[in-house]
Amino acid sequence: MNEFVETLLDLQWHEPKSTYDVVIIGGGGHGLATAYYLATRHGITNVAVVEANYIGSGNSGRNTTIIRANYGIPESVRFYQHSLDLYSTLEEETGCWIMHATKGLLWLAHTETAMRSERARCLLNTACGAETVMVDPQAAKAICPQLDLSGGGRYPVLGASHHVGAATARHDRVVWAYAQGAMRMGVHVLQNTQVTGLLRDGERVTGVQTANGNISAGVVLSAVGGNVTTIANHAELRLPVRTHPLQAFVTNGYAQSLGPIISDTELFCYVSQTARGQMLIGAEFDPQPSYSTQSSFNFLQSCTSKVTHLLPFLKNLRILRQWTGICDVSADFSPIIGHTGVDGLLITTGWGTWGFKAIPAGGSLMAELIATGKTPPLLEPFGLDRFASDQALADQGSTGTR
Amino acid sequence: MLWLTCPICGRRPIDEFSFGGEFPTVPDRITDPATRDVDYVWMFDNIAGVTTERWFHHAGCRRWHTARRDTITDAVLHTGIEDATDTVL
Amino acid sequence: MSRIVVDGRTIPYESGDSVAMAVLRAGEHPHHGGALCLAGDCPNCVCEVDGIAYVRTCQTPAKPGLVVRRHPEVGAPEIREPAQPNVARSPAAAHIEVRRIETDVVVIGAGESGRIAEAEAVAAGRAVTVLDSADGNEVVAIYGGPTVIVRRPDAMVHYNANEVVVATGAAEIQPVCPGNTLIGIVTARAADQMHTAGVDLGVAVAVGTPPQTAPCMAVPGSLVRIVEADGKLSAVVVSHDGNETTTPCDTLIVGLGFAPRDVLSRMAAPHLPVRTVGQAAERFALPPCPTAGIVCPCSKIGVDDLDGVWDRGFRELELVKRASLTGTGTCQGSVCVPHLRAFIAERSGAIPEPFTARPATRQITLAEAAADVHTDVFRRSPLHDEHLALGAQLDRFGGWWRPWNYGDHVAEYWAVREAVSLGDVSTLGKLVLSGPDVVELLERLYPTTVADIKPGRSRYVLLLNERGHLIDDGMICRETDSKFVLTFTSGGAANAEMWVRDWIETWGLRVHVLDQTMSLAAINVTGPLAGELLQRVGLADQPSFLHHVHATVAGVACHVMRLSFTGEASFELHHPADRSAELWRALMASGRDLGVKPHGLQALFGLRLEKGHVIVGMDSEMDSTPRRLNMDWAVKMDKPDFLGRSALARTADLPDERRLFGFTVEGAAPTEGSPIFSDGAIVGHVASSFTSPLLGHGIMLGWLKHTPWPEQVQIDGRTATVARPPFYDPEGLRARA
Amino acid sequence: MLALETLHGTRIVAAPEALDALDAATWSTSVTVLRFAPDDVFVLGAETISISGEYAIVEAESGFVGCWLTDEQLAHVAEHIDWPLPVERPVLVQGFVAGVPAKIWLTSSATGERSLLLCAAPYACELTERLA
Repeated sequence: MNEFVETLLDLQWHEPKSTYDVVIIGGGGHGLATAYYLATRHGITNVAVVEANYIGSGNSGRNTTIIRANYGIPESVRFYQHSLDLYSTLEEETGCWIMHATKGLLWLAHTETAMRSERARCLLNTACGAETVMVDPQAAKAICPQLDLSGGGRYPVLGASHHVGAATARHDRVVWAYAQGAMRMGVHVLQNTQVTGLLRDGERVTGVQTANGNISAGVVLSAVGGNVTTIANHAELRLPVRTHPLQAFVTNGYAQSLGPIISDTELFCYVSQTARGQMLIGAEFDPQPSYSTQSSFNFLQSCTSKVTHLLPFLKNLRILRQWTGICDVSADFSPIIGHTGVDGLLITTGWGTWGFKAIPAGGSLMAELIATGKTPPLLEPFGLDRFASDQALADQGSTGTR
Repeated sequence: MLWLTCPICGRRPIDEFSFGGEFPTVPDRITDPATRDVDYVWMFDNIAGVTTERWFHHAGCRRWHTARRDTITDAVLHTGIEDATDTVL
Repeated sequence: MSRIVVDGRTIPYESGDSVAMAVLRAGEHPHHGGALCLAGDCPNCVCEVDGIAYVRTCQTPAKPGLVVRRHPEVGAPEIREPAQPNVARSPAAAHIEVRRIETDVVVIGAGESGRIAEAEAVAAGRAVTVLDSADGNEVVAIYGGPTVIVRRPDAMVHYNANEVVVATGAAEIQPVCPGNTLIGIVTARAADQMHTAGVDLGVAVAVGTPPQTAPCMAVPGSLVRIVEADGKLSAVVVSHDGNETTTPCDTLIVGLGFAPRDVLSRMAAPHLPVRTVGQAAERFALPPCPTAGIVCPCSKIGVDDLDGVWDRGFRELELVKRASLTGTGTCQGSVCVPHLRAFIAERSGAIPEPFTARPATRQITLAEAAADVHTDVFRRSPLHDEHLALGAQLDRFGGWWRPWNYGDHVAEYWAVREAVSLGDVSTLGKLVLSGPDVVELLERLYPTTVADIKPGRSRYVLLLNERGHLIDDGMICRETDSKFVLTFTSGGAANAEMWVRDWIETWGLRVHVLDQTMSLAAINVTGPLAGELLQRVGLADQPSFLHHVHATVAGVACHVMRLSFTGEASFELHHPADRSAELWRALMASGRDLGVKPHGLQALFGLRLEKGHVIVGMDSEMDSTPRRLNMDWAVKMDKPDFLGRSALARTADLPDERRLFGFTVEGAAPTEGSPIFSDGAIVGHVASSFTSPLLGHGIMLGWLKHTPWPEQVQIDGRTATVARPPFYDPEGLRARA
Repeated sequence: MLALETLHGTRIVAAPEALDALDAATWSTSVTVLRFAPDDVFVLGAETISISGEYAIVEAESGFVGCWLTDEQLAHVAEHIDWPLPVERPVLVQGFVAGVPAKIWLTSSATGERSLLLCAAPYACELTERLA
């Protein structure tokens, strides 16, 4: 018996109906969390979550599990801090063990430009409720003794911002916790059900076509990751989104030793150690769009080279598995949540490399929007219409390693 | 390894190139000029399938070329210095 | 006799022994138990070898003095920090050699099917490379290309092939029953290997298909359980015709069938020329559904665990895997996948496909992956050594090493304001454009008018994208009717070249481009005494403001541009990179009594802030329109067309709250990035700040993003006043002097 | 450690046809014509070059550094290149060498094969250190 085998959850599957009040396309974290909050906060339980594969089979099952709020603009910091707060009570609320662990995150700076960014990050984050403090190299070393402050002789550490509340949780378990919570309230989760089109009544979207038949809906929410353009095309909806591969790898399990999460903008890499002792290492998304989940050796070479400059103790660890997710990256690197301009169709997309950490906030706020018809203040900046009105959320800080 | 073929320099690992984006298109169904402009500057076709796109060989000749790539498999079907009207597959 | 060290004790080995065989020869188990395959499939022989954990010892030749440590029986192995070589400029793993080999066909596996594939390819006149683990070739993965990554004892080898043939054969099915983690269980092939190596198997009992050579007693029937005594197996219980029989033994040999060793085939992208042949391509029958025992030896997952997650609703192969962790360990499913599929097939009625195969099948260390990989290149200006000699603190900026300061940025500041100073601006982007369509190109590229720039004159320009957002700025210098020199920011230079070339091709214009960013160095001579200094070194006819000339300065051919970023009279001397140090020294020597000093970026950022000059990317944001930057003056909307024009026209009357402002505050300047508050709410942030030595207080550029824009704000707990830059010499008289 | 030194020459950007003619012309053995791109050439060792086309850009070029390699040195350099060197000679190859943008002029001469390794001057330090 392994202590990390799931022993608490019960997933209850239902036979599909032909009509629901809300149909959510995509059984990942965002889709299931939205269903969960619709059911638990707003009493809306006549809901189906339609998943093409198995729940969590997309990016929810492929990310590097980091939860943080240290973004570059107030709108993002507040949103992600809300998410971080919801995460910290999720185990209590759902009775599930998501393996949540607050670790803190060190964001390293090697140049004056990076120092300037990190100082700014600390001031803005703290002002918006996400405690982040600047630390000097010695303090960084005290937090993470394995750090090579010379950066392999090439990337000397000038300082770091320390985002105190950053955490990790096991990605699959987050998905299952929301799935179980929603299912218990009567939400139907339909696996292996590929959406092939949208039902239309004039301009209005009235449901989804699936390989297993049509399903009518009062409201349809697209919560897909990686294939949002395909869904949007069904409604002739144009999106400022490109789909990019995001690669990561994990080592074998080793004795617990790496305390905080380490991240680096210049070297495009981040590392944390899982509860099972594996080092989980990720990077920035690939520059070219692609729907391929094939991993590349170029990535492994580059990422291992960079990360071992900072953390030389990783050199002798063995790489267990490398994988790739595909993520929808918006034109301003911020998510797109809310109305689409197409009646009956809502959207949550553009989560890029930061969708996992947004699951509780994205789900709860989207549920509030669906239930009340009003866009919650935290979501207001993230509407699709911001592009036409030239009010992009230029948070270049929102990418994976920034 | 992902490889691309530069028409001037030959086959090289993808890290030697910069991605320059697909050729932007605006659907004919959009007729309002302002909406067309919004679409042109912000929206992406984001095709799951064969795209025509620009790559710059920054580590070599420092010239652009046009490639056709299947974004589902990452297979590069054609590279050439021809323009986007080239339809060789 | 040669020896290795296992858990601190030396044990002898014989020629040809793997580490695992040596341990078995010593009468021990390399792990803590579990059936051994000795073929690289199972995780039951992994140890730490010479500081590297998770090494399959059956694939590791014994070498004198090899240090082997068993993993702890409970918990994960400790991390052994590698010795730190002097890594100053070498890759992270300088000691590991990489070989890159181009070949036509790679055949993986030298068994029967591999040999056939090899012979076929040779007959077809193709060059073939055969990779077999017995020859020390551990195939790690097949990537796009196809590129086959191989780990050898002496190097990492990357094979680029036109075709890959996977002929890896089949793995033996491992037993799943109570007691299957005991010491003393081997597969039939492993038993033959041990027998051939002369390892004593003691009383050996075989269940299933017996080994070919190893002496043993074959017991008919199916495996029920394995009996323990003193921490190892003592007997095996077999069911035959409904009867259970117990047979005492020292070694249990299992011949339970095969599963295709097809991980590499499943890993390769479907469109790649990768073929699978022989047993690796065969669809073997699944083993019977397991009922008890450990299914996944890597993660120690039992059938009861599978039952548990199944009963909790995890009904897909991937969900069972993820909920139970089966198949997520070192062997990546080699042992458990057949049993897991059999488990699910029995409960669901359908045989699931194996889960996705991902790199790596044979594990490599991070150092092995990083071998001969270099990170980004840091560029050096031709004046690099001059800066070091002057005590510069260098910083990396825009991909270049640049002087941040020379020890005292305030003294450098005063040299610019009151005397003369040199700045190294070699890193600026520099393009030469020539052609019949060059004016047409520049009119479309820039929001300013270009046709009216006379030869010998220059103009400051913004570079906008199609969204009307600032992507760079710089100067246009007109040389002749059909030839221009363009400059760009240091950080924007590479993108600018791409941008210009792309649009020339897109528009089909006849313009030649030469990028001289790295061919020409540039020195900015700035300060009220700049003219005098240049007079001394031979620049008699000095260009007036926004003019440029070609002239010889201190014997060096220079393109001299008169402009100003610092606010003082400034002359940018662009000149051949190989003459730069000579020119720099001449200027430093001739200006000594004028008080000449070099200035770094830190002083420059302050100097330009006093003038309110924006630095792209520091003050501007991704979506900064000229209007938001108060730079509408640089945009001629009456031009017929230019990049960004339609977007600017479309958004001109939209409501907008974003605007870059100047701010002043008593005392030292607040930290850059500080939030700006009004009535307790965040209304913006400081983009850049400087404590002006001349003004004696803090000045800032910053964004306000909420209207009405206040006249006073709170920054850093202090009251700051919104001001209109420039903060210094608003008429610009000094720049033109 | 390779000693990279400034290469003094002439850089010409002109119509490809004009450069084809330049490329095809018979030069003395001391002249090296490096064709960076169809419209871009770097000529080493030529005193005067005439080029047709009124819009051609002709500039003295001293922004590259390089050194001639022995076959042994070339083999060492090639170990740090991800892509295969072609067999044809003479040929200019361009791309990452030890991760640094560089070019190699591979040639055959009566005295045996010699190759010119060159890169933009700002890269010189990194290239030599990485190849050391």
